[in-house]
Amino acid sequence: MQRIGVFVCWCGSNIAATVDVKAVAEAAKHEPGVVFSTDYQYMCSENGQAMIREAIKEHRLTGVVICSCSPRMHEATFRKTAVSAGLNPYMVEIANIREQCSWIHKDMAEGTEKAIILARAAIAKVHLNAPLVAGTSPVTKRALVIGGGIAGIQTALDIADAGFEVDIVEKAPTIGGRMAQLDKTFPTLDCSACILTPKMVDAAQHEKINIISYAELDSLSGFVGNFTAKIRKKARFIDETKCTGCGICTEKCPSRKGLNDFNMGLNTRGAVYIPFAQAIPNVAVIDSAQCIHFRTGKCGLCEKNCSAGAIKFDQKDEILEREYGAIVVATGFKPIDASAFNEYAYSDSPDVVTSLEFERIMNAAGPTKGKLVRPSDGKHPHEIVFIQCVGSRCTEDATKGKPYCSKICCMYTAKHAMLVREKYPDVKVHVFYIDARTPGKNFDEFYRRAVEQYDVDYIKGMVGKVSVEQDHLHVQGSDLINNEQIHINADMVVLATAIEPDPTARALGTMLTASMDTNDFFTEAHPKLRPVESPTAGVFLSGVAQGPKDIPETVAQAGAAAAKVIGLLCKNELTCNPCVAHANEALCNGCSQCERVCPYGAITYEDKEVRSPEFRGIKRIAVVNGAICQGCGACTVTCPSGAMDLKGFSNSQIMAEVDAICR
Amino acid sequence: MQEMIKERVLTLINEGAADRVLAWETGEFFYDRTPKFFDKNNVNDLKYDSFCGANVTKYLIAEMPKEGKTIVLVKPCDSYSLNQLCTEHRVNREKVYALGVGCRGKIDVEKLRTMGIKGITAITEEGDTLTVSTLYGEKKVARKDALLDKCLCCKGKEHKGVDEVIGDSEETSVGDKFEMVAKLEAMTPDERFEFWRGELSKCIRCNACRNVCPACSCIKCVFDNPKSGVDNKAAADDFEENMFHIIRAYHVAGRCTDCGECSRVCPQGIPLHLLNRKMIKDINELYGDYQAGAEIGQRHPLTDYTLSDDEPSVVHERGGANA
Amino acid sequence: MSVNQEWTPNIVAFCCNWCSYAGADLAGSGRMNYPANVKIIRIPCSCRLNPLFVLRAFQRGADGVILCGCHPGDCHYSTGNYYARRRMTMLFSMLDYLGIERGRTRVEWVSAAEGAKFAATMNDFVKTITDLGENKKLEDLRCKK
Amino acid sequence: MSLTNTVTAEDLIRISGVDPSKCMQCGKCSGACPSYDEMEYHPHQFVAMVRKGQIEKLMASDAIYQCLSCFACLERCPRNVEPAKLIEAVRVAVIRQQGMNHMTANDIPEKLDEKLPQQAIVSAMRKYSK
Repeated sequence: MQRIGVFVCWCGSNIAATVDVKAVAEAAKHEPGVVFSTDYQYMCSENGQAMIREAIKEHRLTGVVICSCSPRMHEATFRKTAVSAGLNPYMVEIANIREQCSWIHKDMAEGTEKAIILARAAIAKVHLNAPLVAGTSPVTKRALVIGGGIAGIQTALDIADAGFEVDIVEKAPTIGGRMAQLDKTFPTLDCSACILTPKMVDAAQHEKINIISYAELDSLSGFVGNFTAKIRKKARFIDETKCTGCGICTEKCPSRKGLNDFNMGLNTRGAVYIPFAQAIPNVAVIDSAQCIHFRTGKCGLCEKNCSAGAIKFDQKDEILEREYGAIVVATGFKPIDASAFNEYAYSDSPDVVTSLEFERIMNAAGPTKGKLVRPSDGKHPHEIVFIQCVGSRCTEDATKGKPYCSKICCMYTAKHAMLVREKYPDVKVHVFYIDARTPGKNFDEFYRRAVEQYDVDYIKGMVGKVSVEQDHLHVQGSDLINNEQIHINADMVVLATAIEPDPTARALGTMLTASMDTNDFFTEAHPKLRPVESPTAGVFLSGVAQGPKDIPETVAQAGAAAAKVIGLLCKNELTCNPCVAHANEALCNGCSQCERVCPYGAITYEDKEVRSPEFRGIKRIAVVNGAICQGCGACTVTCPSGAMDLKGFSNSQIMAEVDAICR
Repeated sequence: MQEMIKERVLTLINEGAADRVLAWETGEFFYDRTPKFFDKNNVNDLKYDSFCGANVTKYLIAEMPKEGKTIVLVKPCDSYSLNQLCTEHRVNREKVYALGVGCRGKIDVEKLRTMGIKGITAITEEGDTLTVSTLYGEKKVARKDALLDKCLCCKGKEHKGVDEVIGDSEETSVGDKFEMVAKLEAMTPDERFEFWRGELSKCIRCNACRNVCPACSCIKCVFDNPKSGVDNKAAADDFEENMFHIIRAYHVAGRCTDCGECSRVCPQGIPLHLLNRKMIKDINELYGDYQAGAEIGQRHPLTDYTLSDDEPSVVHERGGANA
Repeated sequence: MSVNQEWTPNIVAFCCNWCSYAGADLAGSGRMNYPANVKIIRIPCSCRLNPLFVLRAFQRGADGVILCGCHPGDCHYSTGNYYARRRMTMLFSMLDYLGIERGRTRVEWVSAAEGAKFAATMNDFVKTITDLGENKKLEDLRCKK
Repeated sequence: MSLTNTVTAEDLIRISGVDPSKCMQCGKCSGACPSYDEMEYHPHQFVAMVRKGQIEKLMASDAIYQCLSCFACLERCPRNVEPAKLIEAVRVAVIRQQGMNHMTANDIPEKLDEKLPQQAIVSAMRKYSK
């Protein structure tokens, strides 16, 4: 039998005005197991807590019931009080007689009666409480960053600078990501490569950073602090340790028809290639689907010409198994496929390009060496139309496009317009926009410069149709300010296509059991207060994987995610939530139903020897990993035999509360 | 067919593919067929005929700790129960050789009795006709009129996931299996309450339904566990009669293959399958057609969800007039 | 409960810790009134509500049982309320099938910000149960005093 | 809606099934409109004016008959607002106020060409029965 103390708080007049606290304390005295009951003005005050501590010692209390405000308010306070008096913190129960009683009822008799019932329920529950001890689990002091774009690189650098090992897994042959494809960056117009490539080099040279390029996460097990990842390092058919990146193979390769992904398919590359000059690692890769040797068994020119002997046609995918304490998702984005918007003739004319394609055209290292020419005939364009919000801000029920604002398009379109006017003052530039969204430091000034200084023709309205005519594109759109429909004969049309999460994100989310929204962006643990953490413990978010953002925001978030990771990796061990599920071995059938509903993958099965009146021998039994379990209780209800129960909210505890209320 | 089965079983055992067989033997009366394990020494006593209505798959659970492999004879409908038991890891499929046996519906002697045929001494069948020998002479009965209720909503002639099939099967279902459920749904709540009070008050808590049910396979049932808060050995009042059957139906919801054994064995003739079938009908209507045990490894509807599931208030909204 | 006094319903409300319990607290902070015969039991998640608890409450004389949880999509444990939704649908359907009045059970999604919705829901539920009258079909007479 | 009462925005919303509040005034509908220059009010203005309750102006405007019912605006709208349906609703409202000089339902089946979108036929018919 427990020895229970009941403490009824007045909360000044907050409770005492509508609840007769003395009557509650008196009624509690008559409940079984209650050896002490009292009331006080402010239980949470230092004096009130001292009173609780003394009573615990004096009356050798084994359980404490506080009738006070919501447990969401002071449960932690009173648990600490109990601990300081030598009682297990989980032997404290709160009866919420303020928010859920005194504050909602006006009648004293009614309020008092309900408060007594709530106190009884808490007493009934505490009778069945058992001391709980939070377990601990060790922390592997290494982080995994998935994605080697600017988000991943920055996160890795910050974590590594704090002294922890970091692995970057990048699915492409080189790190750098989307930022490496950009020409200039807004709002400063400094060259993207000039600010990114030093960071790439820093990452490559950092002794704590290990770049695993051309690789993807194959599977993941474990939990916060203790993940085990299997990483598939795809065969690049090049010995990375030997390749010097001299590029001779890429020149000798006779198969020239592969589309150059880095240049958004605007030109071609060989079957063996280095994505771009500053690639890291600066190592070639062979596209086996394109390579003549892989298709016919002949050729092998690259092998013959490689003085380093780095070509390895027999290389196989390799699986690396590594352990991590934390995982950062930095999988980034891709532009949506513009061909769904056939009103803009993207599929019909090479002169209709997406902004990222335009970025490559304007880039000195791009397919045109930075010279602005029409893709169709290589001629200099005289009039360019930019269309914003292509596929952004559509409704959920629209047949195509995304419901969100892609956030970066207004600014990069202003940048493109400005760059064109700067380099080629003879080119007329029109921008169709719905709203020019420029919240950001120096962003609106930048946009205004495009309008005022560079005379870019901003038209508030949208293009309804682009039609391909003999030697130009006919653009028909509305000008809402002038209330007219306008027709422009343009040489090029640039579509500011929406961005969407990288297509690998969804599968990754499933693998990490990290939740995602309907657009496949990773969900943050709290949209305001925990924006860089996933609800899954130990998984953190960096960059556009979480939602559209520009480079400065991405870098800021990357740093924030790194700080969270460092905070985790600093710890030698993690304290677990003790209110977790556990299976009664004698009752468990091993039927696997609990495993199916567990959102965290906390349940596994073991064959164990069991000796109970009903069963003797070896049987399959559910085992809950207390470090992963978050205590939702989904398993307890799905369990047919009642073997699965939840500590702190056990079947018998909840039923005791029900009984006390329905008495 | 019985002889072919015996021969095949013997061959399998002699070849070392299995060690024993789970099938039926004759019980106290000539038409009783009781589950039994045979080895090669007594396999000759194995019976398989039109009286083998019982579903024997549940007996495999206790067999699992034993060494070796067990052959189990399964009718098409039994194969669903076997798969469900494997899904729930109660039976290890690798330790079982599932031998499908042909079935054209099983005979319910009780039905003959309710036709007024008394003093039955033997039953022979030829085609679609049964010849019932009684103390008072012979009677001819159409086979379809003497089938078990569960055969009237047969799950089809296909064995699901068995290793081998001997003999042909026929589908014997007549009409819509949800007809009676729909009829109850159409009643007013008070009429339904009266109907179920009338039925459930007959319950004597013999636990036959629980013991025969392949889904009720817990090592220790909640009703036997004093800590579960619902334990009781006998129904002391109306509520407990209700409670037992509600909880039982709920526990098997999504896992029940609708094998109909609960109603078959109920000594009081309570149509227990109507509770399970209601759950099945709801699942089909709300979460899409689902047949428990159709294959191994299925995720049953109550351990699954979609983002757009109906709200529980759908129960209140359906058939609004009877609210 | 005595028969002589004017009968008032007894209602058990199971609230998930993260949304609805906080919503109930908010109703209190906003001093929004709802009848005192609603008693709240805190559970970690709506998926912790075992149908046995609902039956137990009716057995012990509750006249109505309501479950409140996070809105679908907002579950703290990401999927709990989806399971709860199916389980309660099946349970309510079963009770309805046995002829128990449909109004005695309810599920309502109440977020931590919806104090007003919590109070309104409870007021409405109490009214429904008051109109239905005492729970006679599912009570255990032995438990009555 | 009775014949004598004034037409309200709610009436048009009910007839058309269009929710003008979904519109973000991007103007893509008007950018796509082939009759733009003929129309006094343009597709995006129909949506905006219905939202503001300026129904009488729309009903008095010839724009409702200059609309070709080509549905380009409806097709291109990124937010599924479907301005064409709203314009059609204004036409319907006008016709209903004019009395019953339109075709009856029984006249329709034999004139129906399966290849034409049904809504285009109906709206064209209303238009020419001015």
